[in-house]
Amino acid sequence: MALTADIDPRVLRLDFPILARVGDRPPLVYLDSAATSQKPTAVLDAMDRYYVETNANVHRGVYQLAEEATARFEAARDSVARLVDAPREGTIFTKNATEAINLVAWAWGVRNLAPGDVIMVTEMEHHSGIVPWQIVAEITGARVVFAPITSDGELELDWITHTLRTEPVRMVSVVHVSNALGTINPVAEIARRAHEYDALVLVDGSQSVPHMPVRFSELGADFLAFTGHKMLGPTGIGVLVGRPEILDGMSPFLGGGEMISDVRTDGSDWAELPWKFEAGTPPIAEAVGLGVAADYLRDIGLGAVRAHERALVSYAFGALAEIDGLRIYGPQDPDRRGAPISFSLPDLHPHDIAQLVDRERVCIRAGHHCAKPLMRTLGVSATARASGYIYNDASDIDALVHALHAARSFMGS
Amino acid sequence: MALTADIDPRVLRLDFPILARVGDRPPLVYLDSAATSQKPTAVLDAMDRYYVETNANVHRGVYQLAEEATARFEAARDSVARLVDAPREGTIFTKNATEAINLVAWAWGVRNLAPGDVIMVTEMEHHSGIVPWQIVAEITGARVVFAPITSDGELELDWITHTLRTEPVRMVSVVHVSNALGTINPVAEIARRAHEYDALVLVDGSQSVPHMPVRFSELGADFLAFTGHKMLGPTGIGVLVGRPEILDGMSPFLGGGEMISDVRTDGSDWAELPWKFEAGTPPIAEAVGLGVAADYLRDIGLGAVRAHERALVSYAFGALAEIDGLRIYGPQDPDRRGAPISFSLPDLHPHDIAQLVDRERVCIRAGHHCAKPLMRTLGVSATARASGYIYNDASDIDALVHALHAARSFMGS
Amino acid sequence: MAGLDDLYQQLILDHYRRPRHCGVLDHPTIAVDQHNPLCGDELHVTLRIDDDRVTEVAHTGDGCSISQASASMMSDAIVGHTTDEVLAMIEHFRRVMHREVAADEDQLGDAIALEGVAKYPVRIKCALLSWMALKDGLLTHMVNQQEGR
Amino acid sequence: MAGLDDLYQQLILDHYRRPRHCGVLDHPTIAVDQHNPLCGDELHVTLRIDDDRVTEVAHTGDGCSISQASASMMSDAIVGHTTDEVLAMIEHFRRVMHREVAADEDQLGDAIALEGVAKYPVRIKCALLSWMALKDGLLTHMVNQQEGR
Ligand SMILES: Cc1ncc(COP(=O)(O)O)c(C=O)c1O
Ligand SMILES: Cc1ncc(COP(=O)(O)O)c(C=O)c1O
Repeated sequence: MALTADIDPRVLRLDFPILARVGDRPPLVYLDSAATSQKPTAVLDAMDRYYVETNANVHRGVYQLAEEATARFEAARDSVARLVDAPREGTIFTKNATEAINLVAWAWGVRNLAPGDVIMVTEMEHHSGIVPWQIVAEITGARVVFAPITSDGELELDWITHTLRTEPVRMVSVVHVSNALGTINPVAEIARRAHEYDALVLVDGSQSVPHMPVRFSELGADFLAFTGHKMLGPTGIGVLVGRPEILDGMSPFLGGGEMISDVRTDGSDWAELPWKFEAGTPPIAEAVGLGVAADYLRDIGLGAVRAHERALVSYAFGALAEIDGLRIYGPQDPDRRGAPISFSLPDLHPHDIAQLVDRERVCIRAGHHCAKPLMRTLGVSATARASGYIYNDASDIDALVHALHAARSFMGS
Repeated sequence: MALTADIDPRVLRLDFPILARVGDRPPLVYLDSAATSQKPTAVLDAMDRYYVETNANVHRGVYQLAEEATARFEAARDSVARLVDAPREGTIFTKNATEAINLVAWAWGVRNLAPGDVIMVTEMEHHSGIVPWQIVAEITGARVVFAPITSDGELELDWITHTLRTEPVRMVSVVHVSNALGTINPVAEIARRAHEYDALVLVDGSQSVPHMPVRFSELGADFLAFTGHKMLGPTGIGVLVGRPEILDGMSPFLGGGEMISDVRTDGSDWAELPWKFEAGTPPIAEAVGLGVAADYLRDIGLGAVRAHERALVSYAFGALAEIDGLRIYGPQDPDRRGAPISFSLPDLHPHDIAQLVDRERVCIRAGHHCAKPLMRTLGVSATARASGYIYNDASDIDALVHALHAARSFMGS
Repeated sequence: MAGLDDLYQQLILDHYRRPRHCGVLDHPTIAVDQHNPLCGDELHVTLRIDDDRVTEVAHTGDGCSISQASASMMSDAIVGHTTDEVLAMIEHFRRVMHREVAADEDQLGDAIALEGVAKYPVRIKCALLSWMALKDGLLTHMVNQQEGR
Repeated sequence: MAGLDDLYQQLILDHYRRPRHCGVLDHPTIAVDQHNPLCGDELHVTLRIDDDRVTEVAHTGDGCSISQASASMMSDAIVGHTTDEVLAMIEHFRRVMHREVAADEDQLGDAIALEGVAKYPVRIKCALLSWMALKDGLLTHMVNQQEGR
């Protein structure tokens, strides 16, 4: 049963071999796409074709094969830039979202932060949006402050504005959609306020870019980080989008091949954007795969993806309400949240929940979701989390509910 | 015709689909493996199987699929550690060799180097072994010095010892086999000398690990960096091997998920080795592919690979001597060099050479090979470079010689 | 799935539902905290040692069935043993979890039922949590003793 | 391969073998160096400008057939033109290399033969090297002129 007019998961599922029903095993009910998404055949095929038809190192070879490899690699950059409406010279391939954030923390932070400067993150940040700043703060003497959240799991904008006004905030690093709470943060509004006080803004789009229309040109942020494997692409690749005028003024991060225009014994000059920030052989096949994933998402339409997931979350809220004592964290309004649904049961530890629903091949996550400060704020050590995507429909939620009942009766028996 | 008893490239070639003769196109004569190697079907299949059978994020999921993904990922680490006889807790996955070197430069260098400290690199270093140190030197006030080479393209060991004795050298970063000259450097001897003066030693094994037996346990170095795509593995993955006692004492580099044991608003604790240095979702499928590549190489035997390449280089030296005025750079003794053969012709620019031999589907590289300081020392702006691997035999060298003659007559016509 | 029923054996569920030695000792010889980096679970173990022998133990904290049951089983198993014996039991349990040896009931008591956890690498940390806390505590205690002399 | 013969046309080979305007001018109005980051080739261009018109040009340096031929063809094409005209020619050539427009022989002269290079992205830099050197030199010259006033 399709939840919206534009996306029919039963049809899309045919593109995902891992979700196919094989033999008499029950099909996989994959509800862990916030951790990593599954990959359509088109993405896997594009990578195989790359290796079998044109594998060569990029940017330097003059022979046909190398030209072809370079062309496919750079075309993938165009596809990714187009997806988030970013300038291609500001679209940098990294190894994951984590490296993208570290790139800014190290390349900009180590050279620009002074003792006393403030970096603002949020209590709902993923560790990848916290730890790089803590490391750089330790090196530079800057301070990291955490914007608090309300009991509903939303950011307190007044606190943010107050702190921007009263403290020397140089950088605001904020997650667009929380992987642990689902909260959609008003990042454009935060960017507007931060810019009034000359702070830079980095948006962690790891959970937004795969799931809703995100236009860098309209975000107003200076940087946007996201990761390939959560958006139908392969592992081993992520993206940092930056405003070219800011990237231009930054010194490079990783040094090595590709990112130079000249290397002398007494110093070196840098390549143009985006290559200045891409040291060494890039993830070539991975970029090709991610390019196809971006095109695949654009074909479906990110607006349609968002509508589908909103409907899926609504349905899940209804269905999960059936289960005695089940508590859902974060905003209760489906309009204010993305796909991840964190929940707990009073009588079952999240580990046991996740392990026991796996008996029915329902895959959900249990743990701190790389958001330990948030867990402390919520007063729990862990939650269970179900997160859907384009290939999930109401039947997957039904399977989860059924498996939760079964888990409870198993443990109660 | 097999050049040695143990390796028959005509048979191995069957494992490499890109090298297969398709239709009536002449087969690819791929002599650019120093830039990147081709991939056997086993590697591509393993990655596809990973995505289709067990794709899930690693290390945190309790469901079966995630357990299986984690098991395959960590088994790959064992395969890679076994290949170079390294401890698994000192075997860290990075995105490429360049990141591996930068990891040491940033994580160790930024925090440990003081103004006046000396970092020793060599004139034959790849840019990836130069630029990270230049960047870190600029940040810390340390100095980079370049060990000179003889006219035969070998390191001057006396200069190295003298400098170790007279300057505060904290780090020696040296390439094991030069990608531009082919020179095999006596890295164990250099490590021994450097350690006498308490300098750390990083060996860039990008061109040695794929081609000859390299045992970290016997090298005596503190760090060994290499890259997946040059050793039959995929792009998007590299390796840093480090002595665990040194890695243990180092602060982490990239911060984020996976590399922590606790994150608090007032600071964080790090995970155990090797995960402490692996921030964010690792290149999972890529590690699986690299593990298979490592097993494939071990099956053939790195001793056999080395013998085959030595024979190939000998054959090439003989065959290329036929060509009027052709000059080969680096050591002239095949025992003292690895697979890459850099050469020039008096009448043809390297670009034109590479482009024209591509008419016969012979793929060689032309340029500075990411070694501009070396090019300046050699007094050239670029060279042409042919580099063979396990799938190349004498017929490929013959094809190159034939194509070089044809190029010359084309341009002279 | 037979596998999972192996993980969640009756004996384990029984210790989970009715954990033995719950609580906190007053004036313990050893008090130690341990947390599971995977899920953030925290465990607090207190121990009384008289004449180099564990005479009382108590544990408290948040945790999944495996970590709770393991703490309960461990507490049962160690009471009455000398610190050296307990250290040997801990090492044996660790090796069982890493599938280096088969479990020995004489050493582990009910905790032998946890052998099946070894097939679930992520859960091994849960099972080991209380044992590693105990090891930490004992080693610190022994070092302090030595230095006290 | 027809493609490559397209790259290495007779006209290009002719300019490569017998480059026009080789050398270095004495007391030039403009002198500029440019290098190709891809292969490290270096090019030196000198220019005499009288009354805002290019009256003499010379180039020297190391380079592949494409960059050498391009420098020769460019030199031929620009002599006698005003600096504004030359800037327009450079921009036209750049756009031809990036396949944004078709080549116009009136603007490029023999350099129209380089149109085929656009199919070889790595070699585009070779073809553009002398033109970018010239552009650099001209723009610097124009800025200096303005500031001189
Ligand atoms: C000697 C040497 N070191 C380092 C590198 C860098 O490898 P990567 O580009 O995979 O980081 C290369 C290859 O380009 C190399 O040949
Ligand atoms: C919100 C958020 N930020 C960052 C990351 C890190 O992504 P990666 O592990 O691919 O670097 C994740 C996913 O783990 C995430 O959910």
